[in-house]
Amino acid sequence: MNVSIVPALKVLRPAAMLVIVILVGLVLGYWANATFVPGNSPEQPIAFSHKIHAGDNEVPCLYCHTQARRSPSAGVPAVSKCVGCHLEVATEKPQIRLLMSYWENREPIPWIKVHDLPDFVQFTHKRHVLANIECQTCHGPVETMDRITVSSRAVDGSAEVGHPWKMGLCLSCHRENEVVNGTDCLTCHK
Amino acid sequence: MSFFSRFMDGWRKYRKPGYYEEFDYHWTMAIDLDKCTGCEACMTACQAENNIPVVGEEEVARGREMQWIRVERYWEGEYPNAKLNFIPMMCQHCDAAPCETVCPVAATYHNQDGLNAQIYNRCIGTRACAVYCPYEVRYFNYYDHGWDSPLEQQLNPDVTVRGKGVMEKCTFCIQRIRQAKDMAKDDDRRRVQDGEVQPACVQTCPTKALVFGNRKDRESEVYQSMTDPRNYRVLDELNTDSSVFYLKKVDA
Amino acid sequence: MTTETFKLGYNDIHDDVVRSIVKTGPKYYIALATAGSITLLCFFFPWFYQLYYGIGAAGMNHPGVWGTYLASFIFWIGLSHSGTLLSCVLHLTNSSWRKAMYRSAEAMTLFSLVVAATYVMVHVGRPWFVHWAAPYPNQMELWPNFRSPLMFDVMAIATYITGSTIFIYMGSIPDFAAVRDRTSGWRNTMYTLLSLGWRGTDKEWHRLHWAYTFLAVLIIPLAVSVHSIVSWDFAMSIVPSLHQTIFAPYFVVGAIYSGTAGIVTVMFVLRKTMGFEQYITKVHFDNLGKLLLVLSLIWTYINGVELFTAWYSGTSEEYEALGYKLFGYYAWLYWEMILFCAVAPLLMFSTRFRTSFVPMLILSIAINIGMFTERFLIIATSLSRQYLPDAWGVYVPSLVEISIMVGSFALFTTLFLVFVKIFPSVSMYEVKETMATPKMEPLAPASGSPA
Amino acid sequence: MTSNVIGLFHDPESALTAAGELKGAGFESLEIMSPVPIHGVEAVLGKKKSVIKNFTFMGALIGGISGFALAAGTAIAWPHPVGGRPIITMPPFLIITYELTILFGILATVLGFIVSSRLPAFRNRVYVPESAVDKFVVTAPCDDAEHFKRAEAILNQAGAEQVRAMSGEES
Amino acid sequence: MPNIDRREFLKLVGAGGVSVGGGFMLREANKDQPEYLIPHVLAPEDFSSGLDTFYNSVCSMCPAGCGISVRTREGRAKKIEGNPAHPVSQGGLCTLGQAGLQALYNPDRLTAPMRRAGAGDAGSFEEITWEQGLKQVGDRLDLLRAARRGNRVALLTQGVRGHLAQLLESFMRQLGSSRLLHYDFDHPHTLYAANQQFFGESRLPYYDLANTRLLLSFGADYLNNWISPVHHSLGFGESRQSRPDVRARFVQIEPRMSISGAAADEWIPAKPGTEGILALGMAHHIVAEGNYSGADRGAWTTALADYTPDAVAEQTGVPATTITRLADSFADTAPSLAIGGGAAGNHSNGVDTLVAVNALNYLAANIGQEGGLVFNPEPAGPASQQHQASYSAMVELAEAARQGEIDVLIINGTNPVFTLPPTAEFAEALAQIPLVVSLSSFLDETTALADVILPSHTYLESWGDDFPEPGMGFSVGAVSQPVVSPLYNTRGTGDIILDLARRMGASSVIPWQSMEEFLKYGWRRIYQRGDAQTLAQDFDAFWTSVLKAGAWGETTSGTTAFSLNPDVIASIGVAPPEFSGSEEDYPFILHPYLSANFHDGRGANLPWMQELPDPMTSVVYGSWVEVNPVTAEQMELSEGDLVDIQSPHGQLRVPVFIYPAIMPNVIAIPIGQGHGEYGRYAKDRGVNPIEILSPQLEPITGNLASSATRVSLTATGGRVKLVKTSGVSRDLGRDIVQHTGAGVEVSSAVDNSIPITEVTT
Repeated sequence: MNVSIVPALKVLRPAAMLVIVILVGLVLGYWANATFVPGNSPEQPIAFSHKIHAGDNEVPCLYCHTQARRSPSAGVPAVSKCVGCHLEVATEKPQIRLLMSYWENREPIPWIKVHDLPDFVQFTHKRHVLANIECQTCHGPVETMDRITVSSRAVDGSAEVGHPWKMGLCLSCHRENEVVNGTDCLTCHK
Repeated sequence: MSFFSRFMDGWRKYRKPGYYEEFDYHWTMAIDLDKCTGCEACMTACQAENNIPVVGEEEVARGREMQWIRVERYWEGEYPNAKLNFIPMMCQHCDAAPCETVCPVAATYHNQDGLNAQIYNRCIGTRACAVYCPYEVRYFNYYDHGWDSPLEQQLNPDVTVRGKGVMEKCTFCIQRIRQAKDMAKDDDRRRVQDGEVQPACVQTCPTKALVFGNRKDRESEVYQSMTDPRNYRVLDELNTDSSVFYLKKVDA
Repeated sequence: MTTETFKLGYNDIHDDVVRSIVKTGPKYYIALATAGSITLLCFFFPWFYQLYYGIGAAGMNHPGVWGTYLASFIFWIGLSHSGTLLSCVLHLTNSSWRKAMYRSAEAMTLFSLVVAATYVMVHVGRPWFVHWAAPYPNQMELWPNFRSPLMFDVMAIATYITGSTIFIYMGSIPDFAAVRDRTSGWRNTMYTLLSLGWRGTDKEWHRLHWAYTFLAVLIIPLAVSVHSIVSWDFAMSIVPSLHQTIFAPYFVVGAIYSGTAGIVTVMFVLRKTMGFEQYITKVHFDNLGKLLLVLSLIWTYINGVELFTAWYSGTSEEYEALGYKLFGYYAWLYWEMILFCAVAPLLMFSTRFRTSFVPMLILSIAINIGMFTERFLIIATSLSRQYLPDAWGVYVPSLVEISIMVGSFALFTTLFLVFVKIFPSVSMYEVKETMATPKMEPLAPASGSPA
Repeated sequence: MTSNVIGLFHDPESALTAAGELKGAGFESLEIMSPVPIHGVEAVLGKKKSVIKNFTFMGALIGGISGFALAAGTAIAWPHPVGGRPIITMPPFLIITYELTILFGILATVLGFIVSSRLPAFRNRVYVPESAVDKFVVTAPCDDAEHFKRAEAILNQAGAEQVRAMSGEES
Repeated sequence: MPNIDRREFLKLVGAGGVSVGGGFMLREANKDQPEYLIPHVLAPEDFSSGLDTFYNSVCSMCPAGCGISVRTREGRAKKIEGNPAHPVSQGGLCTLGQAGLQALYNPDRLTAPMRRAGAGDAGSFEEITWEQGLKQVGDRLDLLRAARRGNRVALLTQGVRGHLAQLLESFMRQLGSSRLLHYDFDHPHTLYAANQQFFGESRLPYYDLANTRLLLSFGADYLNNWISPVHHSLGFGESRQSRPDVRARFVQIEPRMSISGAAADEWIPAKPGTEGILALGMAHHIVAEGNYSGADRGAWTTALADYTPDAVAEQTGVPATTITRLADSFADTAPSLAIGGGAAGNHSNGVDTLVAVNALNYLAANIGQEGGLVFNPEPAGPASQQHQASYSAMVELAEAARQGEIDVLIINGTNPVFTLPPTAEFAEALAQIPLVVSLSSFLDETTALADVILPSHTYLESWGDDFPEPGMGFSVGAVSQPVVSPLYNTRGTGDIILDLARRMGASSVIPWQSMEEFLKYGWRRIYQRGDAQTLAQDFDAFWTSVLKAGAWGETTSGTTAFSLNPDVIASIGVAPPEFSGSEEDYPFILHPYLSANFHDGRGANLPWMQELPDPMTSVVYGSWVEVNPVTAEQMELSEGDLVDIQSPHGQLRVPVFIYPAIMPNVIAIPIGQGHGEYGRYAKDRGVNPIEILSPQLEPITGNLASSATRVSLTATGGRVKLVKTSGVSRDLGRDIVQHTGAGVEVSSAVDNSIPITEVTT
C-alpha cells in the first residue's frame, strides 16, 4: 500500500472551490458597487443645477456660500438669496415656480446634505478657503454637475470613489503642504 | 523621501526626549488653593462647555459620574478645629503622562502644545489609561448617554459628543484653544497672546483662583503664578511632570 | 529510559486510542450539547447584550475601570501556562511520565489561550475597532503604539497561540498517521491531510525529533515572557500595590501553579471518561502533586514578600492598599484565596494524598478557584485604593460579568470535547516509547514470496 | 514507479541488523519505518545532518531584525510623543523584538521541518500500515528479480516475519 | 483545470452570483443616511452659520443680578458666561448662573397657556389659547376695577427689581390694590431693618471685601448665597492673594460650617442665635480697651456694660480669650469689616444681632471707609424693597384669602407653597381664591394649584432690566435682552401684565405695547440724567451701547458722612434667642441652610444642579441631615442611617451624614430638595426642611426665624446608601492639599521638571 495526500485533496476540491468562489464573489460585488455606482447623490427638493449657476453663468461659489470665507461651515443661502435673483431671472421655469412657492409660504427648502463628514471631525472651511484651496479639490467638479454627486475627482488614491472623504485624503494634503501641526490629531478631532 | 531616509532622520532626531522644544506653546494651568472656595462653578461650566452628560442617580450610585473637573474635599482635624480643604482636580496634562504610554492604539498622546490629547474616535476602550492615571481624572462612557429633549439643543457644536465605549477627559477646552489660534492666524500673529484663550472653568471661576496660559511666554500671568513660591504639584513625587500647578493654601 | 508503567502491547494502545476517537457514546453528545448550550446562553448571549448596551452592562465604575473580565483573561492565560511549557520542559529533560498526559495538557494550553483571546474582545469597550491594535497599512496612516504594555500583550499572545498550536500539531503527526490507517470516510480524509502522508521512516523521525526539540527550546522562554508581559500590564502602571518588581515572577509562578492544577483536573476527567486508566496512573498524580506542592510553596513565599514590602514601605499609599486587601471590602475573598492556595496544598506532603485521585481532583479545583480570586483581587483591591482618597470607590461585578465568567468555562469545555474527538488525546508513539520494545525472538521460518 | 523489497520485523534490533546487511550488500537508500523512533539507526544507516537548526536560527535572526524595524519604524513614521519618553524607546521595543524573534523562529522551524522531511507527500510513497502499529519495516528499492532474491534472502536471514515486493513512486 | 460536471458548475455559478449580490448589498448597507440642510427663509443680519454670537444680559437665577454674556450659535444658546464689563460679576459666574441654560431648555417647561380642567384636582390642566387665558383674567380684573374692588386682587411675585417692579406697581395702583407682594424666602428683611435702625436708611451698603484686611462674618454665607455671592467671591479672591504683601484674614462665626466657613482662616462655632451677643462682647472689649475713642464713648460703655467677655463667653460658648483676641485684631486692623446675616439674622433676635454687627463696624471706624462698608446712592432705577413681603405679610395674605377677601391672585415666579412652612396654610388659602393665575414657566407646587397658567418666558427669552441691590458703592444697572427667540408659546411677564392692563382699560396710564417699549421709556429718563459716563449723542446710541456693554453705571456715590443717632446706642442690646419647643423634648436645634446648588429650591429642576455634588458633602440627588461625629457616636448613628426628625410642627425622615464641623447640639438640613411637583428632575427627591419649621417670628420685621426650631432625632433602624461622589474625604497624610505658613518657602516643582517641559529661557 502507498500513502499520499493527493486523494484527500481531491475529495476536498469541490468544497474548496465553492469557498473560493464565494469569497471572490463578495469582494467583486463590494468593489463593483464602490466603483460603478455613483456616490451619494440624492434627489433634491428643488432640482437646483450647479452646472447652470457655477458652470454656465460662472456665479462664484462664495456668492451663495458666503459663510465659507469666515466660518467653519460654508452654509446654504437663505431662500431670500435665491429669490433675490429669480424675481427677474427665469421666473417662469417650473423649478423656479417651485422655489417661489416655498418663498411665498415662507418655508425653508429642506436640502439634503450630500457632502457629509462624521460628527467627530471638526472641519473648518474658513482656513481652507483663506488658504486659496479650490472648492473643487474636495467637492469635485461641482460646476459640471446638474445634481450634486460625491465625485471621484477629489480622490488621490487614498480614498475610493463614491466616498472621497477618508482621513487619508486630509492627511496626504496636510503632509504635502506641510501644514503647521497638520498631522496632529487635535487639528480635526476634538 | 524614501522610507529608509525618513527612518534614519527619525533615528537621529528621536532617540532623546526634548525634541519638540521648538514649538510655541506649552499650555499650563495654575490653581490658587488659597482662593478656591469649592463653589464648583468650574464643574458646571465644564459640563456646559464640553457636552458632559448627566448620568442620573443610579449611575452615580454605581460610581459612573462624569466630571472632567471635580472638586475634591479633604477634612482636617476634628470639631471644633475641623477644617475643610478643597482642591479642583482635572486632567493634569502631564508631560510624562503614564496614560499615554499605555494606550495600544495611540488614542491618547502628547501634542506639540503640551496637551495630553484624547482622540475619542480612535479609542477602543481598553480603559488602561484610566488605570494608569494616578489622578483618576479619566472618565469612561459605559453606555450611550442621552439628553432629554430639548436639552440637547444646548450641546456645544464644537465638541464631539462621545459614544459608548470611549474614554474622555479634560482637554483644557481644546476647541477654544484652536479658535484662539485661528483668530491669531487671521491677523497674521504667530502666537496667541496671553488671556486670549481661557477654558470654561478658568473663565467662570468667581474668585479667579484658576489661571491659564502659555508657559513659554515668560510674561504670561500663568507663568507668574506657576513660579510663585507657593507652587507645588499634586503627586509630584511620581514624576508625572504635570502641567497643572497648585499654589499652597496659606495658614494664617 | 523505560518505566514498567504499561503492561500492554503496542496494539492495545492503538485500539484504545482509536476507539476513543471513533466510538462515540450518547454520553458524549449529551455532554457536548450541554456545554454548547451553556456557552451560548451564559457567554455569547450576555456578551451580545453588552455589545449593544455598552460596558455599562458590567459592574465597572470610576476607580474600578477594570474588573472580572481582565481577571478572567489573566486566569486563562495562566491556565495555559502549564500545558505547553510543562511539556516542553519535560520533553527536554526527557522525563517519561509526561508522555501519557502532555497531549491533553497542550490542548488545555491552546484552548485556554483561545478563551483568553475572546476575553480581550469582551473586555474592550469597542471590540469592533480592536483590529486597530494590529499593525497593517491603512488609510488613516496610523499604526499601534508599540510602547504600550498592551501591545506587548497582543504580540506575545499572538506568538504564543501560534507557537502552541504548531507544537501540539507537530507532536501528533505520527499519531494522525496511525489513526489514518484505522479510519475511513471523512475521518480518513481529514487524517490523511493532517498527517501529511507521514510514514514513520527513520528520516522523518529524525527531522521530527529535531524540529520538536527546537520548538520546545523556543517556547519555554516565550511562555515565560507571555505571563511576565501580562503582569507588566499592571506593574508598568504606578498604581500602589501594582507597581512592583516582583510581579513578573509572581505571575509566572502563579500561572504555572494554576495551570498544573488544571492539568490534574483534566487528567482526572480524561482518565474517567475516556477509559485511560492504564495510561494515566498514580505515578502521574504523584509527580504532579509534588510539582504542585513546590509551586504552592513558592507562590506563598512571593505573596508573603509582597505583603512584607508593602508593610515595610510604610507609605500611606501602600499601607492603605495592604490594609484594604487584608481587612477591607474584599477581605473574605483574600482569606479564601490564602486557604485554597497556600494552606490546603500542604496536604500534598503526604504521599497517600498525592496518590489518591478524588482528593487531588478536589484540591486542584480548589486551587484554581483560589487563583481566580487572586487575579480578581489584584485588580479590584488595588484599583479601589489609589492615590487620591477622594476618588476611592468599590467595584462589584454585575450579573452579566458573572454569567460570562461561568460561560467561559463552558466554552473551554466545549472546545475540549471537540478536541478529544479529533486529536488522539494520548500520544501513542511516545507511550510506546516508554514501553518495553519487543524483544528478539527465535527465527521464524521465512514466509511470503515476491509478488 | 520503482519496485521495492519490504521486510517486516517484530523487533527493532533485527530490523537494524537486516538493514545493516542490506547496506553491506550494496543496497542504496534504505528506509526503516517504525512505530517509534529507533535508537541507533544512525549507527547503521549513517549519520543524518538536519538543516532545521539553520532554519530556526535564520528565522529568529530575521524575526529579531524585523521586530525592531517594525517598532522603531512605526514610531518614526508617526512620531507620537508619548509619556515624555523619546520616540525611539528602547526597552519596550526590545520586548517587541524578543516576541517577534520567537515567532519567526517557530515559523521557520516548521518550514525547515517541511522542507527537510520532504513532507507532505504528494507522490504515492511506499508504506506499510503495520509499521504505524507495532512492526519494524525495512524497505529497499530494487528493480530486478535478481536483486530482489538477494534482498529477500538477507531479510529472511535477519529474521523478517514477512517479505514483500511493493511498488511506489519515487518521491 | 480538473473536469467539473454540470451540476457542480451550476452550483458554483449560483453561489458566485449570490455572493456578488451579497458584496454589493454590503457596500450599500454601510453608506451613511442623509442629513438635511435647512436654510433660513430670510437670514437675520446678525446670523452667520457656524459662528458664535454673544449677547449680554442679566442673570435671574438668584436676586444678585450678575451680568452674563450668552454664547449663541445658529439661534441656540450654548453657554452662559460672566460678563467682564458688569461690575457685579466681572466675568465670574456661579454654578446656578451657569445652569440657566437648563432652565431655558428644560424638558418640563410649560409650553402654552393652560386652564384647570373642570373642577379637577391639582395638576390636571387643559391647553387654551392666549386670548382665552388673558380674556378670562382680564375680564375679571376689568370687572373688579370697574367695581372699585381692585383691592380684592393680589399680585405675588418673586423679588423683582427695575422697571418690571415699577410696572407691577403701577399696574396694582391702577387696580387700586395695595396687595403687591414681592416674596423671596431668603430676602434679608432683618438686615434692612437693622440698617434702618442703625444707619437710618433701609438700604444695603456695599461691603468692600476686595480691600478689607479682616472680615468677621456672623453667620453670613457670603460666598454661597448671601446677597451677592459672585461679587463677594471676587472680593474674597482679591483680598486673599491679589494684593502684594497683603492677605486679608477671614473669620466665620456660625454653628455649622458653611462654604464661607470652609474658606475662612478661622471658623468659630457659637451657639445658634448668640452671634449678636458675641458681637457685643467684642464691642465691649474694644470700648473697654480704649480702642474706641469717639465722643460717644461713654454712651457705649454704659450700653455695653453687661457684655463682658466672660459673661458673653458663658452665653455663646466661645472662650473669652477668643473674643478678646478677635476684638483686638478687629480694632487694630484697618480696614476691617464685620458682616452679619444668614442664620444669624433668622433668629428671634435677628435685627438686634445685625445692629450689633453694625455697631462693631462703627466702633472699628469701618463705616464709609474703603475696605469697610460703603453707602450706596439711591438706585438709578425703580426698587421694590418696600413691597418685600415678610413671613407675617404672607400669613396675612393667606388669612385674607381664607376670609374670602381675595378674588384674584396673580403669582409670578415665586413658589410660596414650597418655601412657606405648612403652618402658614398657604395651599389651603389658595383653594379659597376663586381665580389663581400663575405666570410661572414651570409647574411648581404653587402653579399646580393655580386655575389659569399664563406661562412666561425664561429670562433668556424676555426683556427686562435690573439695578442690583446693593450697588457697588455707585449705582449700577443692566438691561436683560432676549438671547434666543422663544422656544414655546410663552410670553414675557411684562408683556402679560401690559396686556392685562390694556384689557382692564388702564391703557391711558399704561400705554406701552411691549415690555421693550416700556424699558426704553424708562431708560430714556436715565439717559436724560446726562451723566458724563453715559453721554451718547442720542438715546438710541445710548440704548444700543447699554445693550452691547450689558451694564451701565454712574459714579454718583452714596453718603460718606455718617453720624450715629445717640439713642440708637442706648437701645443696643441682644436678647437671648427664643426657640420653639422645649429643650427636653427637642434636644437639637435645626439649622436649615440654603443649598449651594438649589438656592431656595428653584434650582432643583436643573439636572446639572441635581448631579453637582454638594460642595461640603459631595452628596448628589437627595437630602441628608448633618450630625456632629460625637453626637453620632453617642446615638450610634453612621452615614446613611435613616433618622426621624421631629419638630413641634412636623416630622421628616432623612439619612444621616456625619459632618465634622457642626455643633454637637445642632443638626443641619439643606433647603432645596423635597419638591412634590416642579418637573421630573426635582419631583420626589429628598425632603424639604421648611415643612417642619415652627412659625417662630422675629418681632420687629415679622420675618420667619427659620433657624429657631428645636427638633428631636430618633434612629429608625432603616438605612440607605447615601449617593455621593467622594470616596474618603481625608487625605491620609498624603499632603494632597498642601499648606504653607504666612512665611514663604522656596519651591521645587518648576526646577525638577524633565527636559521636555523646561521653560525655554
